[in-house]
Amino acid sequence: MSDVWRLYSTKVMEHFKDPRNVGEIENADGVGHVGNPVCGDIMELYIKVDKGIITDAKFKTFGCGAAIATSSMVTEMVKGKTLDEALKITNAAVAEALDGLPSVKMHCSVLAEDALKLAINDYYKRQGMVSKVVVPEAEHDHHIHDEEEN
Amino acid sequence: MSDVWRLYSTKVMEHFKDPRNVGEIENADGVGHVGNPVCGDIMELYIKVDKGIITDAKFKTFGCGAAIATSSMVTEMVKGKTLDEALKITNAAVAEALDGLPSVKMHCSVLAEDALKLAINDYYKRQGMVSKVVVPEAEHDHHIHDEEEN
Amino acid sequence: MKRVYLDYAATTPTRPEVVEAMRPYFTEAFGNPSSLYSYGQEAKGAIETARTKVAALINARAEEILFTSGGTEADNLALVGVAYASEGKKDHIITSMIEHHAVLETAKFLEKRGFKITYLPVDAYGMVNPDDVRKAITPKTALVSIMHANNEVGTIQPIEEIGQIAKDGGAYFHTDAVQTTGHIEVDVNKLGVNLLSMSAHKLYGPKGVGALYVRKGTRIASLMHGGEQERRRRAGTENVPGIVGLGVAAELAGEEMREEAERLIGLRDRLTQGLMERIEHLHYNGHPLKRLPNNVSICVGFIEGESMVLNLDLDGICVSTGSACSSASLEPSHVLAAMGLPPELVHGTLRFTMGKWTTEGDIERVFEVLPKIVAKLRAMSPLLKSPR
Amino acid sequence: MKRVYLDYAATTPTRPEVVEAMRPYFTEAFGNPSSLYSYGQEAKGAIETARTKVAALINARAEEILFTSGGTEADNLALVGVAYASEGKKDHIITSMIEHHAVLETAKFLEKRGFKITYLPVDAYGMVNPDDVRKAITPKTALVSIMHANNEVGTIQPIEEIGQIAKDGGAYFHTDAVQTTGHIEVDVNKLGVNLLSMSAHKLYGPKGVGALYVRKGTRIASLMHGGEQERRRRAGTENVPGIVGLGVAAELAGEEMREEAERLIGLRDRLTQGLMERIEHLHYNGHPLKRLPNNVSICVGFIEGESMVLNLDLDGICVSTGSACSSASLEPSHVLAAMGLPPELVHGTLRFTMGKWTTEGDIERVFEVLPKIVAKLRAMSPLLKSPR
Ligand SMILES: Cc1ncc(COP(=O)(O)O)c(C=O)c1O
Ligand SMILES: Cc1ncc(COP(=O)(O)O)c(C=O)c1O
Repeated sequence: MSDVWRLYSTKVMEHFKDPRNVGEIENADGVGHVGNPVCGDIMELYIKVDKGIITDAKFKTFGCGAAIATSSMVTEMVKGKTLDEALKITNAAVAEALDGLPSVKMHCSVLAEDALKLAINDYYKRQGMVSKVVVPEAEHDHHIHDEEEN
Repeated sequence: MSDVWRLYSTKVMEHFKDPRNVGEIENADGVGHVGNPVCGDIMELYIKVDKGIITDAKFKTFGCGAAIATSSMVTEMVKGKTLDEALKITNAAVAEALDGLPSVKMHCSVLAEDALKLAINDYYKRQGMVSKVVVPEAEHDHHIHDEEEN
Repeated sequence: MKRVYLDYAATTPTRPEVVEAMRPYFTEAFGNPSSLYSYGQEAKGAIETARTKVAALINARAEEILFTSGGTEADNLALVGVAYASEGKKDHIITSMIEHHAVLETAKFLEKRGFKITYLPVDAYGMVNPDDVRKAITPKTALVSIMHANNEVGTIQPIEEIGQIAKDGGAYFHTDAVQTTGHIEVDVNKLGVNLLSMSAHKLYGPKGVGALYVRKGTRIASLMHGGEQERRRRAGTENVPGIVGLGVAAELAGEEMREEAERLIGLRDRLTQGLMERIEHLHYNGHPLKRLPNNVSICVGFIEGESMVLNLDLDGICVSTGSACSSASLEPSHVLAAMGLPPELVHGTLRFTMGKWTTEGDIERVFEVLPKIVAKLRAMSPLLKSPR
Repeated sequence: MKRVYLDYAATTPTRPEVVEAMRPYFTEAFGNPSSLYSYGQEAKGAIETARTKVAALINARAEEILFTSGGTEADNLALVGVAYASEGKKDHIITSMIEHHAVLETAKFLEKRGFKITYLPVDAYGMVNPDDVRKAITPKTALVSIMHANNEVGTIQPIEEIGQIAKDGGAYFHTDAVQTTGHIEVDVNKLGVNLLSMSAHKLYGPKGVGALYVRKGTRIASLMHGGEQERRRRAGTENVPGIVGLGVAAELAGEEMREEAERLIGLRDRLTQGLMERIEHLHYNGHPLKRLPNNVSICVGFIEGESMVLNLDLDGICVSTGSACSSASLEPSHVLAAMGLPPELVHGTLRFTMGKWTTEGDIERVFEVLPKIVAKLRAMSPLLKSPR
């Protein structure tokens, strides 16, 4: 309660200060790329997959504190998960794992979810498992504005 | 300069605190009555005239600080003056004698001038000197609003 | 000469606790609340704490409190904000003839811009009749704005009843609670208001800050355009020390209000009675029961208000003629005129309003001084003919 | 950890002398300036003294100064006041794309209400071309509003020239001098303005108070309706301590400004040069010569502003991305966009603004800390591909 006015939760700041899994994976099995310079956030997510399980994940992000923290968090969350489990990770789950995000920053969690989905799709494509590829949700408008006026 | 923000000058406050010539003159030679309860100021001016000279003047006033001070001042100013001299006393002269009045209160000095003119007219009428009677200026609108916007 | 201040309705001194609470926000925690760094966020935190305190005082939620530069801005925002947000759909506003100028002049402004305003009359006690609201309300009515208690005569209006009527009529309801907040119970839910104005300097907070309560879901347009402060509803760098001051003042008022009101009612009734006993030709203004705990308003027959105020001032007593705002103006009180008082009585009004530092001794001093002043001025009055 | 505050353009701490000067007006001389008694008149006197001081700082006359609740209100009042006063005769306003939101959003508000607004472009330095004003002005132009210096990039506009064009075109001229008043010379006669906005908290005065200069004869409508304060042009009980604070801050600024500006220019140039030497891929924003003495604005390639600000904050350094007002918002700076910068650079802006308590040591600290942060973030950036 006492800190509701802070832009970011302690958890967000932890991941921002000391982001986990920064970098690229040399021979990644899937890569997801979302965002663009105009909207101010770009995220690249790399995954390594072994027998349907994500064994490693890394990211590179250009963006605000929330973009970096969600990138860090989503890479943490997917490690050790099956692809099906990973596909169930929603932006809300990422935000929640970070003890919440300010509403103006929720689009960053959407970005993280989309990057993950794209990386998994990329993996399926590379594997020729085209039937598994879900409609990519990325590249829609990531700016979820704070509609909650009044 | 340092006191421009005060509503009233020291002189106004002196006359307000200790008004001169309060009261009625029992056998006045002329009486001027101006103002009405609606506008919030009523002034009655009594004069005693001897050989064309105002030998005494008194007033009764219902009104604000400026109304009381101008009444007091005008009675002081007319004493010893000839009627012709007294008729030349303008509202500006009364205000000046009081070291100025705030613009919203200038109407009080008009009231004082009018009360004096009416008292003198009253004297002329009583004396049958109808030719001397000037058009009474009183009972017009005493509310000179502060037009000096901007 | 000890000063006797009896004009708490015009403004109150800022409590020492409040000044103390404000102090760090000038020099130490001076950051801009919109800044990203923790230093600015701390200032933001101070604002949010104040918001919670103000909300608590009126039984609202923190996010329903919007800080303004004072009661006047709160009133302006309520009226203009609702009017502009309703434009094209509704064009009618109901208010009363005894509102503060901050409401009345804003209503006149809107009238010039094409809105239709109904100014309801009041009875001899200064009370609005809820039936009049019922009759005036139409499907085109965007807003009903009736003040909680009148600043000149202290009459408390039947807000709950009017609130229900507004609600049934599908109109928003605003009350100017500048004179009541922190002094008597103000509960936005009991009162049934959508909007409520308050001002810090009337409850021992600093001048230059106030608040508008805006019930969740109430649509208002902005008055001040620019930055995204106050959830985009009031632009401008926040007056952080002022807001902190309002918060602390609200908190303290909540704690002390009940007891203080009782004490003031004692002083009020003593002053009323004592004046009646000592001075002839007095007219008592406002409702005898439904009135503010600290307000005594009288008309003194045959003499004029300003001359009494100035004479009292010479004896160190501060009181007001009508409302402070109109003290320097020529216009006689619109409130007393609406109550049907004849002009000469209206011009002879005195308003005593008591507060935290008012003592029995202050009242005694009035009893000592005022009758002499009245006698002096009556001796000067052309309205009171001495028998010859 | 010693805090290094480099965001003086967002807000300044209130000087101790100012806080001290304000203090008596909270608790002792707390009267309502509209009151008749001497006690209220004393507060009125304090306001008038402050008015004289503020006027002196900008070479105006006291009666041309109108106190407001801040720079935002001053800007709103200037635009809305002129627009409403001109309504039916003139309906056009010229402003620029790089104004503060307090001007831009007000212009948009007026646009919705039927006024026509021309938003002039700027060059790569953020400079308005006076010829563009000349081309845009018509007999229907009520107001030209161009800021004195830009709050984000520090560019100082050719106000005198524009003022002459406005005058020749029969339009009023307003300048938002919130960033310049008390920092560089502001002379309303040299600048040729009808209206000029300032804000106390940008010149070591308190938050929540500002002023609008209104040249004698300039017709403006009111924004805040109610009492007769400020010669009927700004209703609401005056923020007496705040106004006193602005007065003292203005007086001190007038005395110290020249020397302080020189000192700041030294620090500014040192910081600019030092950053250029230490960090690659920097883009320098704003005009190199016609700029505020205290402003350094840069874009850091390949990384984003907020993440730099937050990292600097972790090391106790307070700076801003764009303007403080938009820091918490998503929108990239409209100023840098208008200057033609590509979006990814716009997103990588840092603004350092120095002031009274900035030392050489503070600059050194930036040199120590920022390059490491840039390196860390660049290592994370997908825009900067590591050679494989
Ligand atoms: C009932 C009422 N409404 C509004 C106001 C205006 O509030 P402020 O003085 O904060 O502008 C006042 C006080 O002057 C008041 O008494
Ligand atoms: C150029 C400019 N204009 C207007 C404002 C708004 O002033 P205030 O913060 O006093 O509302 C600011 C500061 O935020 C500014 O920098």
